[in-house]
Amino acid sequence: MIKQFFVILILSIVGYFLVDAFFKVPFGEKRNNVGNYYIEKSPVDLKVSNAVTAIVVNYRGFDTLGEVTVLFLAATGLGSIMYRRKQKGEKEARAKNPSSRIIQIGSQILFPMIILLGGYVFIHGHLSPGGGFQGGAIIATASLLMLISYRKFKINHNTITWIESIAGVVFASLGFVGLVLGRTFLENFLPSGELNDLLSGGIIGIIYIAVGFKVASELTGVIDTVLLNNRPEAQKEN
Amino acid sequence: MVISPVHYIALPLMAAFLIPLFGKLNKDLARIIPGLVLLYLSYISVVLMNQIISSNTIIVEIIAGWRPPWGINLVFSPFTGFLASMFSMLGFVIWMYTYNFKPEVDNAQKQKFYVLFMMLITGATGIVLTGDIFNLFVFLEITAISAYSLTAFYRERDGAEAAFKYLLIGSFSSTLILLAILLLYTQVGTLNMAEIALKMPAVDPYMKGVILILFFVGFGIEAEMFPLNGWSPDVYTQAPGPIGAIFAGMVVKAGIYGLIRVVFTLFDVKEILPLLVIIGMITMAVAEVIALRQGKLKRMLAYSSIGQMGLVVVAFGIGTHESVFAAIFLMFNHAIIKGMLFLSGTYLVYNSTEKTLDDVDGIGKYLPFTSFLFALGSLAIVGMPPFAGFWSKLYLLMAAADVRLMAVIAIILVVSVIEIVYYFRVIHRIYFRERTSTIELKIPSFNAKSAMLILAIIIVAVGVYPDLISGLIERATTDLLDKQSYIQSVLSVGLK
Amino acid sequence: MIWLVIPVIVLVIMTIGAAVYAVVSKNLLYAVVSTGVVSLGLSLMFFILQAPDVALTEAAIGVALTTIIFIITIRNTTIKECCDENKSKIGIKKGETK
Amino acid sequence: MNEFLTISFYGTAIVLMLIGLYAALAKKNLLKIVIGLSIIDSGLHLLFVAIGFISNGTAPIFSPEVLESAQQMVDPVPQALVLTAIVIGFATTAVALALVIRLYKHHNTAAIDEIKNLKW
Repeated sequence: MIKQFFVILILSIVGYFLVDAFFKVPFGEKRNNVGNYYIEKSPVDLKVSNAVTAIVVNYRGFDTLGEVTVLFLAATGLGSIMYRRKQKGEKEARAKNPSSRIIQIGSQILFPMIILLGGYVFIHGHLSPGGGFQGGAIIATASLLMLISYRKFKINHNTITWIESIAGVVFASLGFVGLVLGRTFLENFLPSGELNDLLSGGIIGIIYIAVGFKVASELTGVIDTVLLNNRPEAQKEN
Repeated sequence: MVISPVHYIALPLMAAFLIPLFGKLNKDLARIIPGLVLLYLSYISVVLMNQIISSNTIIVEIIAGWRPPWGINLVFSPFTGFLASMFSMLGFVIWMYTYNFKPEVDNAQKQKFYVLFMMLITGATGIVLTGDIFNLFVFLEITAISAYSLTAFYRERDGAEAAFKYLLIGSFSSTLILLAILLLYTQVGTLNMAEIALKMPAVDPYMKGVILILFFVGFGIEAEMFPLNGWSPDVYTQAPGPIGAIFAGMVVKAGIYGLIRVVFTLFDVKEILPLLVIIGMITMAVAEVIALRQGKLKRMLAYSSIGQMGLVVVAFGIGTHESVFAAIFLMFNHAIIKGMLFLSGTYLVYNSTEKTLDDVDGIGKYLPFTSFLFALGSLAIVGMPPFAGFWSKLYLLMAAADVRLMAVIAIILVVSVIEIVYYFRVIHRIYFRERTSTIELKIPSFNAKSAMLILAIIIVAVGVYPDLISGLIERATTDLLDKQSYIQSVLSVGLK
Repeated sequence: MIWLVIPVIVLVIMTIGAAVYAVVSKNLLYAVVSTGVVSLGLSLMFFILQAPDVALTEAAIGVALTTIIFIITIRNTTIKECCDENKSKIGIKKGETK
Repeated sequence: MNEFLTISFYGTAIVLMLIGLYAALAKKNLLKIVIGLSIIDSGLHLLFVAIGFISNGTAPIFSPEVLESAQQMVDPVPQALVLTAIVIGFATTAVALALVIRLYKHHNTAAIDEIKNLKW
């Protein structure tokens, strides 16, 4: 009872202050802030049409490096939390029941298309909405689809580790090349090209592709870890 | 390649991405690489600290070629540089300690442990070095995610429970900080800390208050302030021993840094300082009294750690030059002393499952070296004269006496007596009781011994000759309190 | 702008309703799917708020991946919020050895 | 019109955060708590994007036709921050769920009342 009271008390205090503070912030009005600078400068300096991409990958690229690391750490941490020694004679865990044929064929057709979509999204990240994170997540969805529909579909952890590491190293090395060629870490050292051109934006495109591969492999790894490490015990319970 | 502060972040990240690959080549490489990285970072700490101290400047490093406030920047000033150097060097010592710790852990797990271990240190370093408030949040999350995973590292303990508790409260903390960042952005339109500080006087006082409270609670959770510190004793107890040392030495310090940076640099609200003193005193008093009642070694150390953090916050809250000096000195001392206590205490209760104080009865005869260092650390942390802890407490008491805060002095003295009681109780058990438990003892490996010895030597050296470090701390204090020069040097960087 | 009124109202009701249902529902699977619906509503709101990048991310990560991990977790733990009964509707038994 | 949008977006965001907070504080089931955290995150993300919105604004993407319309673009910074926040939120959720699974395996229950080896 006391706990309920406390919860309601906390909720009302937090709610009151949130409403009070945020409704003082005008909605839908133009404000004077750094965002204006980015909008004006990103098509001129970087030749990138998508201002959000310009911010995420270049102006605040360091955040993105950190963000990719967070995902990497989540994948690593998940592996460590769910770690189980393989017992002798233990078979590779599989889905309990095979999916219906419709789902199998459907996912067979969808799989390459989703991969293609994901690739398109992250390659065109600097031109249109989307980018490494979105594209990577879409690709991870594709492998998820295969995991669900095929018993025998197995994700090769070796490959995932390689893709993940190489993509991460490419991102960080581009930063170091910037440090050597330019003056600062992650500096855009390639020519910017033309606005709305696929090869515009200098290193932005390359970084987003690396991010795409990294995010895709990490998310796939996360799902695979959660899915695989639990099947045997789940079966035991039934 | 020129040595620059970005190495503190970028090199460990690169190494973390490479460890899974190198781990395939040779299983020992995964353990060696973090040590090499931390050794290199310790080296560049020396070089960079020398550079800024001798030339009397602040290094502001631009990232991605956009000068502040448009890009992210790293600030290596005497204060942040001092903390970053401390983290790297302490990190290297703890790495030495972990090298042969628990050899029975599987290789795949060891590899993950070292990735998370290195990123925990990098996250804490990033929090300290960054000059951008959202970037600080990202590093906070890097620290947090590694910390959650490391807390749950051992399957045989209740790590998952402690980690879940930590995660729950850590998410609240990051939500509050994110809300504060958002409100701040609507008010000042920038995320660069120097420009925020510059524009702060124009902000509506009500909004200022709301933002400050959000930051205060958010970072207060990370800094283990009362009453939001219920998670930390469990985390210290359940995490692997060396990780406890990292939590006490770095993660909490990074939380305190966030709190202090927000209060001292971002905001111009002096009214918050008495609140810091009050919260710090309550934290200290409550934690030390609870520590007195603990029957488990690591829990006792954890509560003692919370108490010491309260002391640090009190010292910052007094707000004079002398007290801030004492506060930074306390942070340094606490990092090395509590680090050593965790490292040696871990071996005292190595094979015990419950890790109660009964397990250390009479252990002085069997593990003479470790017990001696533990006793030395205990003496140092309660503030006995020939050790490092003495000076920081003395400076704090003198600073408090200067501003006539007699209540603060009284509470600090009472709390010190409590500390003496419970630490001496442990020493008494170690040396003057007969060993009753039958648990097999673990002799520390050579590198663990040398790691502890290094910290012990620093403790004694600083205790005998405090001028070793006080010059640096003096510069750090001046730097922290000089807000104008911080703003000036960050915002003028890159201008021709 | 006026054409926005109806979709916004629908989205607001859908999002908040799904969130409330996610909290009150006794069946965790329904709760998780409702959380997915919250993300979906949010993703559409992001489109209205002229944030296509965020909408894409929320759709891919919030709607698809988060929901999937939640469902996998439920599959490996339990489907009911509370543990009074021994049987659930979906037929996963658990905890009889308590 | 503007007031309507203000109330709907800010309101939804804050209500979502409060619902999530309620779930995280009052619910006894580990999964419900994680769901609560995830809903809090959602509300926060909506708040971010709503803050950056400009009435009659366009998405911050240039195409040859709208090159001149920079004045009418919504603020891209909160959007960029939200991208980061979403990914970080996902990472936290994934770790939380892994912990839930481990706790469940260990205690064979997902109710926090029964998981009390450490003092809550």
